[in-house]
Amino acid sequence: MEETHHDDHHHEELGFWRKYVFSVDHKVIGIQYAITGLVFLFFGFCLMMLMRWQIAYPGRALPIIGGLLGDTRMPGGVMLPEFYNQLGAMHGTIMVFLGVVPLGVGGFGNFVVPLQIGAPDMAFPRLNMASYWSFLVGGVIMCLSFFAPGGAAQAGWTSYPPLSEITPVAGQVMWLVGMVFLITSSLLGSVNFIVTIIQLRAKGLSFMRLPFFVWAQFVTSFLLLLAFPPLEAAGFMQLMDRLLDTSFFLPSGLVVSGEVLAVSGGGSPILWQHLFWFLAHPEVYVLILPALGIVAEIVANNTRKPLWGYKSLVYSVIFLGFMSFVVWAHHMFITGMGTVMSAFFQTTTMIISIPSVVILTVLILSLWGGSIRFNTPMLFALAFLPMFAIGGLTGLPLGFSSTDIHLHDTYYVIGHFHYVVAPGTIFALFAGIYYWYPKATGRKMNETLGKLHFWPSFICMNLIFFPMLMQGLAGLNRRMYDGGEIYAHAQPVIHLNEVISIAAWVMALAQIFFIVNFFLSLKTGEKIGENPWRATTLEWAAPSPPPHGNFLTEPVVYRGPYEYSVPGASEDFSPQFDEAAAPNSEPVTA
Amino acid sequence: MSHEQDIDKHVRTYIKVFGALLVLTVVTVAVSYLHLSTGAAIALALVVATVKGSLVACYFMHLLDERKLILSVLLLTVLFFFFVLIGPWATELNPIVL
Amino acid sequence: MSATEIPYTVEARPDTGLNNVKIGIWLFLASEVMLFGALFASYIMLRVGAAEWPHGSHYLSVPWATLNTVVLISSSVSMVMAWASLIRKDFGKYRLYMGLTILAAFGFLGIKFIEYSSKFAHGYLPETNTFLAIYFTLTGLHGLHVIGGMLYNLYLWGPGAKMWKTNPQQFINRVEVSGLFWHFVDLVWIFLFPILYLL
Amino acid sequence: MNEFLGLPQVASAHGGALDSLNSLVHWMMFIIFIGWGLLFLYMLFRFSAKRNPKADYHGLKSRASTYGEVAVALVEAILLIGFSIPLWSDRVDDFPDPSAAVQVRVVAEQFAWNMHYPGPDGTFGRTAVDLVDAETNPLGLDSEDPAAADDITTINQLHLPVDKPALIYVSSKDVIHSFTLNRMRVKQDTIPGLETPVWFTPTVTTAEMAELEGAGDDFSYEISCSQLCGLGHYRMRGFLKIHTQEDFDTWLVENAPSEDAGDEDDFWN
Ligand code: HEA
Ligand code: HEA
Ligand code: CUA
Ligand SMILES: [Cu+2]
Repeated sequence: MEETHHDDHHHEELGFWRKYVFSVDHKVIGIQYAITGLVFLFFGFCLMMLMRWQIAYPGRALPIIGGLLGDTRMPGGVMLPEFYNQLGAMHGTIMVFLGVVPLGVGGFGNFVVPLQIGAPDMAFPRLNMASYWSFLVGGVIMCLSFFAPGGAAQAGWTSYPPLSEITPVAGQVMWLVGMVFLITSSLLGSVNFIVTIIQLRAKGLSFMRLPFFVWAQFVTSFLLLLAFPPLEAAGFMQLMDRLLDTSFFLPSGLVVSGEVLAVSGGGSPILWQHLFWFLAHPEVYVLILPALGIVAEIVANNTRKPLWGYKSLVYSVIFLGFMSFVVWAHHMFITGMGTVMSAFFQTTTMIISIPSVVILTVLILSLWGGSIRFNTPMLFALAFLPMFAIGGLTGLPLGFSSTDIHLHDTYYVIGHFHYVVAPGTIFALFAGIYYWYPKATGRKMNETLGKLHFWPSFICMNLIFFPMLMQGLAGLNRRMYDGGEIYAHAQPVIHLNEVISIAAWVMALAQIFFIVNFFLSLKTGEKIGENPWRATTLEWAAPSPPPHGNFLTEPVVYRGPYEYSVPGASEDFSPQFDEAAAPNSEPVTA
Repeated sequence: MSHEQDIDKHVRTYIKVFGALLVLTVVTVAVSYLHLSTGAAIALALVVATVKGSLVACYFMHLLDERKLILSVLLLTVLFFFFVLIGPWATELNPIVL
Repeated sequence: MSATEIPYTVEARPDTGLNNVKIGIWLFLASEVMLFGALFASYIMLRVGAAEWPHGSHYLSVPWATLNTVVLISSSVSMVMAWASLIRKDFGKYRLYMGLTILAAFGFLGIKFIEYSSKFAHGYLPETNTFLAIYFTLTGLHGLHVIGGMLYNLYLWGPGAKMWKTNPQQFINRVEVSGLFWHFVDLVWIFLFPILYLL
Repeated sequence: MNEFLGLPQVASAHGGALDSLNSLVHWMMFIIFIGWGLLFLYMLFRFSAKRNPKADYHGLKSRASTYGEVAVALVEAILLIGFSIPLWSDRVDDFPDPSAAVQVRVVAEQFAWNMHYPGPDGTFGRTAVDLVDAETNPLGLDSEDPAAADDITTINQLHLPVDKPALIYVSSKDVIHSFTLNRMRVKQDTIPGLETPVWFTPTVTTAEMAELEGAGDDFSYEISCSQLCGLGHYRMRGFLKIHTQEDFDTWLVENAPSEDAGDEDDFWN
């Protein structure tokens, strides 16, 4: 699969292109992934801000920007419903597949995992490069679909047929083709991660000494590896439906705008949903696990004490990964499920919430007895905890099929998962950026700007998503072009639309602090050495930024990942790689 | 992994497995001309295919003496394979009916 | 490319007993199992949901497919023999068996081509009904795998074989990995054959 | 006890039980969140580097949290086995006897709800897709079929009597919609190619609810579509009127298809 002739002689002469663009160095690829992911994230954010205008002020012309978007989208500045649907579908797709996953797995995973396990690189560096480029191609195809005839995909990020098969062809086909590229990218990446973690661990780094972040990536990679292929299969089938007129997902006897649809029929729309959610439920854990990993690292580092239950954390995350393959149909309760199957999926859904409870419990109780430093990464990591708690807890009434009757496809669902992904995952990713930025660049990000970024973001996130839960309880449906204003039952909560939208725009302003900080710190950030956070894991043994090949001497691991404040040690941290740092203690276990 | 000494033994096994696969192929085709009931035909064909598949996996792909690590990954995969195979079907079999 | 040597590319890591590529290919095959698993699941869903489901032989030719099964099984044997020949350090035999494997792959594709053409000639297209749709999808995807495996084998037979001189162990690893993929393709066919043609 | 959720006033027999479960779950969530949240805030205060300059390697000694985890699991199990599964079973297994219920077919299309009542004979007339005419016969009702003669069809207007089980067969002509009666706590995806039964017993007439809400005459129960179904998803709105039994009977008579009038007019009532 992967070759290893290494021409040591040419090493110094790598040109610009090989070094920064077509690089096979995991750190460069990681940074490429992260930056691309951030750009897509920002793009997805912009799409959403446009939607929020229409939701808050249905039918009102959007000044300036509206006029620029053209008559097929916003004639006279007023958004068309088809454009709204495109924005919705693409916001969801971009955020999930082009923003958070590439940032969390492609970015942090690539950059941090080999460093944390003391490896010189990923096991298959060229596959790694292929994975990035496949992702980029897929992402660009997706985004270009806005310029396709008829516009981008407009059947939601879930692309349910038959709707997705009767909307304009070009956008949906580009969505599907883009998806195939993204899936290929994920498969290449996940094979690479698993092999790397199994094979390239440094001497002494047993599985139970792995930093939790590595565990999270390990489980995540299995989810990607085994859950994505079914969506790939489904994607092929939908492509065939669209391009070769098959009827995998089209039943017989469809009548669209008064005309009988000319297809052979006999297919099943539900089949798509099964295959989609077979991926997409594990996918939501793909969104959250790297985030949990980041938070665990930062919490341990900034409480200056070991995580309180490392082992339960590890077992929970493995169990969570396994269970995530058997809950998918909780997204489909309302499609018409009998008691047996709904009981089955409700039960698995409740079971899967238990490891999440354990993980959160461990993370929270790890604070006990700590000496907490409130720096920017820690603020984001701490905020993650209650935000994920709200998101996770609101999953429970959705997980009971009987309460899901009222809540399904309302803004309650939107509120639920945004609490997990936005103030949850996105905060964790911000925390990770602030935390590992010094390793990647040799400079720290500015603390003041960091705090100016954190507080408004934290407040606005809650102003955005908490009202959505209230709207959902009132019964306001999601994917409403006019924000639901024609419905009487929406009236008691309709005024919240404006509150939410304004909070979303204010949050955009808060991101300016981040963007400025991100670029400014490259030049002006405080220069730091190897280990600015006085941390224990292996990445801090490498120079900042680490050279190609990572470590100056091959690291050896002497102890567990979070040996902070070991009694009898001279410092309050005893790095894994430092033999002399502490009396050789056993890793703490719970 | 395999050494020259035991490779001869392996090769003999390969030939035997080859024979068995050919015989089983003939069996499935022959059975399909018997016009069994659909259920029986499916069951029989799947059993034969599973036997053939296992022969390929165990002998040609050397799963019999593969490392535990790989076997456990495959076990996991097989489990999930059955989830995706059976889950949608089971749900289809349990619709809301009057 | 750089000073970075990735450990365990050729030799096995002592505690896992495996080299990187070996784990890599098995993980890849695991994902392939899920890919075909989803298609088999679709087959089941379409079949149980169908008002009537044609017997495979109504549209398809069982004799051709039986022949193809034999061809593919034989190629699996010659593939494993090619690998065994390398272990015996008999490069000539390797060339022979690998050559046979590639020929068999050509044969398989040729027969598939004949089958496809006759379907098209009768106007049996993917759009005709869901049986044909899933038939073309499954065999088409399988055919792509055959092509992929065949191309890699061609490489190992021709230009790639140079490595036998420079790094025999890595070359054996590659043949083994390619073999694993090839046997998997065979294995998939072993299931496709009864499911599509005989039931 | 349920008000704190801001759920809309319920108007069906089974809705109360669903709401109670909903609020039980939310109570549990609040308790967990407040409990952990207070502890969390306390720890942030108590163990800040300022107040606790030296961290304790061993951290929390108590394992009491395990009890908390077990308790959460138990409560979930009780809510699941004791409430959710039986409530679901009540929805999908215990259908009322069709003869004792008002039966209606609801056929969704982009972007309207077609209602089809069997009429006095209690049998739905045959429908076929090739008879569909977007303007005159959206349901594709076969006028040759004797059972179709007395069938009543309406668009976007569902009429039902109070306190009598309503048995509704939902289906779709084109894409997936979701038939949602907010105050009845009914939601069912309409899957093209399938006909799925749902049932409920309305307990509050439209007039009574208008009074309860102080909403006046323009109050109406609504039908909304919850599943994205295209451009007009947001305006796929229908109306549900719950009559007293007498009013409903009158409505049936008034809307019965007249012998002589052409089919055309009847579909546009
Ligand atoms: C990262 C993403 C993520 C995560 C982690 C989860 C986690 C969970 N989700 Fe969610 N979900 C989504 C993303 C996510 N979900 C998305 C994107 C959708 C919608 C897709 C669409 O339709 O478009 C969705 C939809 C969705 C549905 C379908 C709803 C519907 O369409 O009707 C359901 C139903 O069961 C569900 C359930 C759950 C459950 C039970 C969990 C559980 O795993 C949660 C377990 C966690 C806890 C129980 C919290 C524990 C809390 C504590 C211990 C307290 C600590 C307290 C303090 C710190 C104060 N989710
Ligand atoms: C990971 C997933 C994710 C994330 C993070 C978000 C983030 C946000 N989402 Fe989204 N959303 C979805 C996934 C996500 N969403 C999905 C799957 C849907 C369903 C789609 C469908 O119906 O099909 C949806 C739908 C959805 C809707 C419902 C639309 C409808 O039903 O009609 C709304 C409404 O307000 C919304 C709002 C928001 C808001 C305000 C944020 C905010 O939290 C955004 C916050 C973003 C940032 C803070 C980004 C900051 C980034 C930068 C500043 C980059 C800096 C750049 C450089 C340095 C280069 N989302
Ligand atoms: Cu119909 Cu949404
Ligand atoms: Cu889910």
